[in-house]
Order: sequence, then C-alpha cells, then structure tokens
Amino acid sequence: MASPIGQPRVRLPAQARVGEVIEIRTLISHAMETGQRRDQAGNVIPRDIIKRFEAKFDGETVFAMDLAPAISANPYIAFPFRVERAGRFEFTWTNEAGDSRSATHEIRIAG
Amino acid sequence: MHQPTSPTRRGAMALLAAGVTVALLPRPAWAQLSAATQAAVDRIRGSRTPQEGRITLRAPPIAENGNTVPISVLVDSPMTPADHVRRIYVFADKNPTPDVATFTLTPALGRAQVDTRIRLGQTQDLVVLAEMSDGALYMARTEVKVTIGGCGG
Amino acid sequence: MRRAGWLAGAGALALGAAVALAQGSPPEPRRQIPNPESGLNYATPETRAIQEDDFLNPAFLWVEEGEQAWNRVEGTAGYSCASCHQDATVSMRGVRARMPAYHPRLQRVVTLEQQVNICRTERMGAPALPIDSRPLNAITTYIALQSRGMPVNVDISGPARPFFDKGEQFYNTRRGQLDLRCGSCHEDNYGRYLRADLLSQGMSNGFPTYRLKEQRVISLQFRLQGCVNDVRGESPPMGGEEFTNLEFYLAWRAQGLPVESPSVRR
Amino acid sequence: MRLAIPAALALLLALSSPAALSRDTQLVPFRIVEDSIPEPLTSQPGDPARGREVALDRSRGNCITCHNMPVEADFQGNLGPPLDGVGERYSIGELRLRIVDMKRINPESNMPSFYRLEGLHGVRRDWVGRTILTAQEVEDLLAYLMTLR
Repeated sequence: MASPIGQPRVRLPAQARVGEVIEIRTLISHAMETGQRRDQAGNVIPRDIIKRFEAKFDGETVFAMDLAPAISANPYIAFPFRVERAGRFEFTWTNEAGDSRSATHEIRIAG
Repeated sequence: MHQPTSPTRRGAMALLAAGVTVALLPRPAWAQLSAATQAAVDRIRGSRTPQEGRITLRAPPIAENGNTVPISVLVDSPMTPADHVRRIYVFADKNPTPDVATFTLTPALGRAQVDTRIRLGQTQDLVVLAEMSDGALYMARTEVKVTIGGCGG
Repeated sequence: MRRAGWLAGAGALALGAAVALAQGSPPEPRRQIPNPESGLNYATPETRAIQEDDFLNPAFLWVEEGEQAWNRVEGTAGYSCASCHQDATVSMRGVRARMPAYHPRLQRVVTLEQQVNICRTERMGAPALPIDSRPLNAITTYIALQSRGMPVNVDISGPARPFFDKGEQFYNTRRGQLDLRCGSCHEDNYGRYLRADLLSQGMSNGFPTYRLKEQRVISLQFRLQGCVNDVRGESPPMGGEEFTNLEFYLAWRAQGLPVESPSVRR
Repeated sequence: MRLAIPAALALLLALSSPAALSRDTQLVPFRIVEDSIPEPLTSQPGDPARGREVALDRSRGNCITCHNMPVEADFQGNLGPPLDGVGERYSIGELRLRIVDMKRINPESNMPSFYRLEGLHGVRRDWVGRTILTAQEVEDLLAYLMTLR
C-alpha cells in the first residue's frame, strides 16, 4: 500500500528572455522507502518510492528521471531549460503503484 | 556571517573546505567496478567502450551523512537536435543495488546538467555514464567518503 | 471567555514576577560557554548550503504543511490556530525565541510543542498530537520560522528557576554505560572529532531541524533521546518533565544565538 | 491492599536479585597496586589479533572513535591521545587499570570504564549488569596495545 505522494514544490522564474537558460528546481514530500528498513517491531517496511519524474513543456516531454531507492527522501531534482517562447510546464511524479501527482507552471517572455 | 571562534574547529573546517567545490575525476573510469555495477554498465554500453572526458561530476569528497548526498552532473554538449546528451546514468558502486537514477535529456534543456540528492550506504565510488545523441558514451567516477558516526550504540 | 483566559494568564505572570522580586531570585548562573556558536559552524559546506537556501532546505515542506494546519479548523470548538492567533507571521513572531517558558497556570515550564497541545486540548477541543509526530513538527516548524534571526531569549527567573536548575542538573549528570554527561562532548570536546563527527557545542537554536540522517524534520527531544541512547543510557520519554527541563536549560545555553529554525544538520 | 504492595515488591526483589547478583559476581576480582592492575584478569593470555578487532569494533572497544590509531582507517577520532606508541609509554598493568576503570586515576576523565558495573547512572536496559568489555576482551585488547611501540 503506497503512501500518498506529498506536496510538490517547484521553483522557476515567472518570466525569462528568449534564449535564456533557466534553472527549474523541484522538491516533493516523499519517504522513498527502500524496502530494506525494518520498523521497531522488526517487520520490513514495504518499498514505496517515487519511480518517475517527468517535465513537459506545452505537452511535450523535455526532461525525465527514473528514480531508484538510492534517491534520498523528499526527492530534489533540478535541471535547466532554454526558454524560446511562453508556455506551460507540467511536472508529474509517479510512484510504483501508478499513482501520480502533478504541478503546473506558466512562463512568460520578459520585456 | 558565521564566524568560527574555535581554533581546532577552524583547522578542521579548512581541511574539509580544501577538498570541496572542485570538480573531481580522481581515478580512471575503468578501474575495477563491483560485479553488479559492471553488469549494469555492460547492459548499457553493449559493445561500446566509454571514453573519458566531457563529464563534470560534483559530489562532496566527504558526505556528512550518507542518507542525503547532494550531487551534480554536467556534461559538455551544445544540446542541439544534432548533438546532445540523450541520457545520464548514475550508479553507486557499493550500494546494495547500484542503480541510483537515469535521466532522459532533450535539446530543449539548452544545457546538460542534473542535480539531485542520493543515498550512499558506505564510502564508495559514484559512477556516471553519459550517452550522446550519436551513440558515443562517456564515463566518469569519483569517490565519496561516507562518514562513520562516533557513537557505537 | 477567551479574553478572560488571556488576562488571567497575564495576571499570573505578573504575580509570578512580583513574587520572584520579593523573594529575590538567585543570581543568573554563569555559562560554561559564554560566547556560544551555532551548530551551523560545525557543518560541512554542503550541509550549510542546504540550510542557507530555503528551496534546497526540505524542512520547508514541513513549513507549508504547518501553514495549512494553522488555518485548518480542528476539534469540537470549531477553531483553527488562526481563529485566536490570526496571522502567524505577526502573532508568532518571537515565540520560538522565548520558548520553553514558564506557564503560570500549570506552574511548570512548557515547550513550544506542549503549548501547541495545550491550545489544542483546552481551546480547540482537539486531541493532543504526539511529540515529534509529523503534524506537530509541521506546526512547530511553521511557528519557529516566524522567529528566524531573533536571538534566543528565555526567561529563567522567578518561578521558572527551579525547572532550569533541574535541567542543568540533568545536563551535568553522567549517565549510561559510557558514563558521560552532556558536557563531556559538547563542552569539554567541541571542535574535536568523535570518529567522523565534528563535535559541536550542542546548541539548540536550530530546532526543529531537518536531519540528513533521518531525512525528516526532527524535534529537539527526539535528538536528546538519540544522545542518551548513544551513551547507552535509558532515555526519558519525549515530552516528559526531564527532557522539558533539559530543553529549557539548553535554550539558556544558546541565549543570544539567532533562531535558525528550521536548520539543517547531519 | 496496603499490604499487597510490599509483598509484591518483596516477591519481585526475590525473583530479580539473584540474577542481578550473579551477573555482578561475574566481574573477576582484581587488585589495584598504585596506578596499575599488575595481574591479568584471565588465565588465557591475551590475543593481539582479537584485541585489534576489539579496538576497532564499534560495539565493543571502539577506541578509534576517540583515539588516533596506527591503522588504515578513515575518520579517526581525536578526543583522547593517539595510541601509537602507547605500549612503550605504559606498562601492561598501567594500561590494564586505564581500560578497566580510568576514573580511578582521573575522576574527571571522559574515558568510559570498560570493566566496571557499580556507580553508573541510568544505564540502558539492555546493558544493565553488563560491562562494556568482557575480562577476556580486556586482555586481548591489552595484548594488542602492547604491540603499539
């Protein structure tokens, strides 16, 4: 039984110049249980991880990450993006049970 | 802002600071890998031989706690449709399973860089493979010492 | 009704101070470390970098949860925290810096965690949250953030003093199979290495803290349990009198240091 | 009712004290002469190889946590003096007392007493009635320390 995927945090500028490479930083609340830990009663805590992260820009996948249990709890993922036009980002985190959580952000062209 | 006042501590911090912030490639990428990591690398490379270079792998030489180790991988690439980094693979050579992450990149990024935080079970090498759009493979590795706590428990 | 409660509290506080004056409080004790240093100074550059950037600091996930909880009605009385305290960024400013504090009606020292639970059980008609539980750590982290940068300034005078003294006694008592007092590491040996651990002065100004080892926000008393356990001592319960008095003493040791909550520690 | 409590207590004591006593008496007797314990705690001579393991083992001697040691190991502590040459600086009897109970030499020392049961406060349940090291582990450790010259 996978635990609910927690709150995502995303930081990117609201606007950028054409051609500018911005940094997109993301953080999501999740225990990333490895399946190798035991609780106080000695029972194995079942594995429960975010398995995949995807970033889409106007519907097109621009970046993805497949995560293993070796990613720390509350996964932090940062990557660049070259802004060519205004548009809409959609970030999606999916766990091994297939549940997912998304966040969307708009970016404008400065000036 | 934070001014150290303890001389012992200052010496220690200087030692720590000396090794930090530099990009590291301290050992040949083809030094012996654990069997599990070697198998994972072989699956990716097939008949290709990874080359050295182009990858800047940043990780603390000493991780204060192995459960949260910040890492950054930068690959030298123009990131154009004709010439870009397609994938970055990260392995922890001596973790129970070496897989850490696989990143899929596109020219839309403009720069081939990824940052995340990882778990390292013990002092070991971090191994990174970068696959280019023309199929060329690059490899880098760096050692991260994982601290051992003082209290035996 | 609510206002009457506040007034009664304020009255008792004034009375307590007056009594202390009349009796003549014992002189303020001298600190073993007169110019304390934050544990931040004993962290590696990577750990400091995580603390110094509120986006890199995962404790802000707890801050956001705490902010939501602040405004959420819970319990039989139909109140949220905000019902009484309105805007936390105004009303909670400075609260973390002066906690733990003497509670006149309960006639003992209470921690921030305990004060939240007093509000919940007495005002909101909501159940107390377990000490060091995620929902409680979220609320205290959110409250503590409002005091960030303010100097720790607890009041150990008057009726609070006996509780301070008990905390000091706990601090200085050798315990466990390893027979160590808190100060064995954090006064006698800070700046030295215990295996890979650079011993800090054990200052509490950064709690609640995001601990890299646990990969979550922890409360101070959770950390205290770890320390006692590490010297092979039998730890008192979190939220109990012994750790509460110790937390009060520790706050005084850190007097003047800026509140760093939520800090990041190994 | 009032009577029942002491009775229960007495029963509890009767049940628990023999166990506690027998553990206590597991401490082998030793004689302190000035600042040393001249005679070994056990009849079996100490084994330096096993002693080295004791010194490095986190759950036993864990010497390396506080002392720099002449071994290949990352992250050696520096709360206490380095152990290199310790076998030259002290006689084995002097080292024996320092490991058994350093506080007999310096009550303010932060070095744990590795072979002591009395006078401890608030010991964790799983360690009550047990010394940090067994008598044989003390002898093994000493045999190793005497090789550090």
